[in-house]
Amino acid sequence: MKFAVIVFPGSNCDVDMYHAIKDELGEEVEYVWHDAKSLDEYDGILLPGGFSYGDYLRSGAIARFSNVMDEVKKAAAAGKPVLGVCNGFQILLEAGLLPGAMRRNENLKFICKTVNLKVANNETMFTNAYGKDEIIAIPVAHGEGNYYCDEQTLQQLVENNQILFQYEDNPNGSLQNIAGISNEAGNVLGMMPHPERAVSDILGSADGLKLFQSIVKQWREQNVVTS
Amino acid sequence: MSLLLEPNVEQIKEQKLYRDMGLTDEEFANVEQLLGRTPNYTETGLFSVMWSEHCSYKNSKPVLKKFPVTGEKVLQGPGEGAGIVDIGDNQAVVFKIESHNHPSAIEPYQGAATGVGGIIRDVFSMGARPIALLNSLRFGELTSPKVRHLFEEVVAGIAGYGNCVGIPTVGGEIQFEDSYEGNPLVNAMCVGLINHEDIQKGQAKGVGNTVMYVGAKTGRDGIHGATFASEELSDQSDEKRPAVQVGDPFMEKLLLEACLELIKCDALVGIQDMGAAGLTSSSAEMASKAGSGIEMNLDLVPQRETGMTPYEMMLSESQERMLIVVEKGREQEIVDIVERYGLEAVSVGHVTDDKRLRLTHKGEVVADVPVDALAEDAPVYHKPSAEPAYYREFQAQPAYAPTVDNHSDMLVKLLQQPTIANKEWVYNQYDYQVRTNTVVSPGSDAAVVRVRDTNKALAMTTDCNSRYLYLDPEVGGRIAVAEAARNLVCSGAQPLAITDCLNFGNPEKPEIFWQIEKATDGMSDACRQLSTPVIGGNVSLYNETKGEAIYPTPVIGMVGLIDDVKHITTQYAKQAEDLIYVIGE
Amino acid sequence: MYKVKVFVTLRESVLDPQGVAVKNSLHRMSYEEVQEVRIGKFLELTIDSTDALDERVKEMCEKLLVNTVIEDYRYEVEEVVVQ
Amino acid sequence: MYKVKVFVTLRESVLDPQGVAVKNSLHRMSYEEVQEVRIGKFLELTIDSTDALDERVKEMCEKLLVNTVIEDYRYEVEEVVVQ
Ligand SMILES: Nc1ncnc2c1ncn2[C@@H]1O[C@H](COP(=O)(O)OP(=O)(O)O)[C@@H](O)[C@H]1O
Repeated sequence: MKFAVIVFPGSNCDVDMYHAIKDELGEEVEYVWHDAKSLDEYDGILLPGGFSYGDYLRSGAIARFSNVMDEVKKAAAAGKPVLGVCNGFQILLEAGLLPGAMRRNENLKFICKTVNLKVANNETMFTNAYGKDEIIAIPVAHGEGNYYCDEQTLQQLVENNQILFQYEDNPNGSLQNIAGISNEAGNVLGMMPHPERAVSDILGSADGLKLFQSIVKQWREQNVVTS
Repeated sequence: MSLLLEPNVEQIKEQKLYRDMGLTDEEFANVEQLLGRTPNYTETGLFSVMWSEHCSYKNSKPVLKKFPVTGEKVLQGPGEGAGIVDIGDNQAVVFKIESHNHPSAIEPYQGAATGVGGIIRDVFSMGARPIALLNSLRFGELTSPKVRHLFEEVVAGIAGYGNCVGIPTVGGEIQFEDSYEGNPLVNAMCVGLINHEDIQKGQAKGVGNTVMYVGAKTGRDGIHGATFASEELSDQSDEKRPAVQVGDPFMEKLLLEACLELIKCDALVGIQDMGAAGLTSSSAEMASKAGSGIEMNLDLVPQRETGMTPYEMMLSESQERMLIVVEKGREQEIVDIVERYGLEAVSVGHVTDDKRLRLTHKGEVVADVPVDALAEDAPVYHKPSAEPAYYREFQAQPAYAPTVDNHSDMLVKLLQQPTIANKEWVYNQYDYQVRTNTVVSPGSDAAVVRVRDTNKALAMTTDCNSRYLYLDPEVGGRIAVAEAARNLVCSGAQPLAITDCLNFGNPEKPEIFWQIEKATDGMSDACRQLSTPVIGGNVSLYNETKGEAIYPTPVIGMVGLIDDVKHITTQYAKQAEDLIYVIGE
Repeated sequence: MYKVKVFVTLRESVLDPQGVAVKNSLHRMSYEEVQEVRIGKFLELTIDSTDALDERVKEMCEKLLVNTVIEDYRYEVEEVVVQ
Repeated sequence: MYKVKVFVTLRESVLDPQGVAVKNSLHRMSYEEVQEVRIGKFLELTIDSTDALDERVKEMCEKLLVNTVIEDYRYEVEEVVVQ
């Protein structure tokens, strides 16, 4: 499976994402610049964390207008897995690929620490390697991760099982302890915690690796190679 | 402000206007002698910033000479943007610490943020990839609302800048003590990694080569910041407020990536950050080190504001700018690389052979001075030194041993001291994990960052117990170095070298100069004993408010090498029933 | 030449943690008369054209400057005489 | 009851990296008529007293709401009729 890590000006977890895929997951991965014209050759799209365009105005607001975002939308519509982590999640929200918006953390401070998440739905292409309600330790590092949406949207998220990860001990004040949500079709995931920072024991946790393994597993099943 | 309002040569001299810029009467006379004439306004400005303590170390040079600066593994000692130590496999570690005390006292968020920005540029201008940030902070007691404000804003500023650039802030230290009430200390350290062949020098070599300006546009920010950093804080400091610069970490991130790509391009001859005293220090120092001269046309300098004068442009401390020297005829290669990152690279001048810094503006020569006069000929002062009365009193006192009735209570009380208490509130605001190499996060003795694709790791720490230094600067100086070394050893590392930031009061007071002398004696001694040479550092004097000096605070930044990540140790208790030993005296 | 001033505020129904924090600070400083604080953005655009000014400003706001999921906005246009 | 609107802007010569980033983005979106963008804060205070209103608002601004080192401000007062 071949992944693209999208690099926006100001992305800074691009390297982490790249190494997680290449060194720990053992799949193919390339950096793709924000002005790329096509993502056709990639099977999975990763939007990394960081401060695209300095996170000026609102996190993700400017990056969403990058050329490559049209291609990201195409990939999402084609059912390819699209994962946005942290700033990547914020960009997906601003781009309308996921519903809702981010507010500043309730305590108005940047928060970096490892938190426990509950896998609220383990029947998706991003979570199939986890157990139902499994508790996993994944780091967060953000200043604007306080997820918000209106009542109606929230109801839809709940009814369609689009809430994939919830905080055990909410660090930022997000609605319903939401840490990560998918789109209705289930192939676009946005999450504030950083699974790519939890991919080996030396980093303190390897719980994030299963998320990437889930993606690969599903992809392999759908693309059975007959040789 | 326009050219018309600038005082002329006679006015500068007769009204002693140079004094407002920080030059003394003797220094001004000295400048006149070096030039063979009276300097004009712009030229006076150039000398005033280059001869400030911040740029020239005129008061501290004699004591800095004592430091051991060489060692088998030292590839670059003091003098360049940052020092470099070999770590094997053709790799080296680059690091430096710097103060941003005065700007942080005036505008804590931006002061701290731009302090971080400056030290990052020092490291990547050497050609190194910054891999970690640390800091060392000193404030008054947290019972004062003003101190709490400073503390919160400084921490937010460090976080705001470092997090955005994407360099993990992995460690530091904080002390709360009355003497820092009006004059907080904000020292920032950056550690980078480099391959030997990528090491850059800030030199303007090759007559005819092009001088280019890269990065943010120049505005009227921080004019006289270097002089300001070399003066005592007073109530009037408020009036100097416009001297505060605003940082743009997003620009820094782009500049960082662009520069690391530039160093791979063999058209690049020299590169230096425009730090304190901006264009002046970068151009004069690059030329002086190479034994060359530089001529610049200031009309070509990218400007953010209209009507800027040569004086303002040369003294501006706008952030996120670099000066580079490029092989003549290959400018376009540089422009192409830099534009990919959305930045500007503009040719502003060329290298000459006459060892002069010549500036033109609107078709006129506005300054023409020898570069060595600026960069080398600053006066060096051997300040008088005197043992303070307080020290004699302390020495005369009998040794004191506290009696503790209830050890549990005492332990709880100690742990409640802000200086000793858990610092999670601080470091949880720093992204200490970005780049996924942080193996030991803040909270242990030293931070450990692995070197990807090798088995090696680097341990790093900042330390200084200034109370000890106040009581006995020589012993305290020794203790500071030893503590840093112990922190590294406890993490599994072999200490390599140190960088230091000498934060002291007004050196013109003999008692303060005595503290500086004694502290550096102690540090030098410990560095020799431990084979950890000093590969760079920074001096911040005049840390006083209303005549009261801070405690002597020479902050030590130390880096050590761990050969194998398997040997990393942390300070935490691992499991019940494990035995506890005390090693040493 | 026009100066367009855009005022962006959080929607009524959205909690404004920054506003709450500032209000609490003001109370601690004994400005107890302050009932509520809401914090928004104030943007000043200098625009050099008259063509469909209103329409284009609205577009800029709704596409980029404002996130209509959580924010409301209004703007004022002022003509500036260039010397 | 009063509504006090406070407009906080960066001082003229202070760098506004946020404004620059937004301007560049608007240009990429082909709103090239935008010459400059400056981004500041817009605060709405609801105040429940008349005593020395002006004086106290000024104090609040200078002590807390505005960083006078790098920012300027102005404010407007509006009386609100409480139903
Ligand atoms: N300003 C700071 N920035 C980042 N980490 C800090 C800071 N201050 C303290 N820490 C971290 O908190 C831990 C405890 O610090 P400190 O109380 O200074 O302990 P020690 O006496 O062992 O140096 C260390 O791991 C240190 O790196």
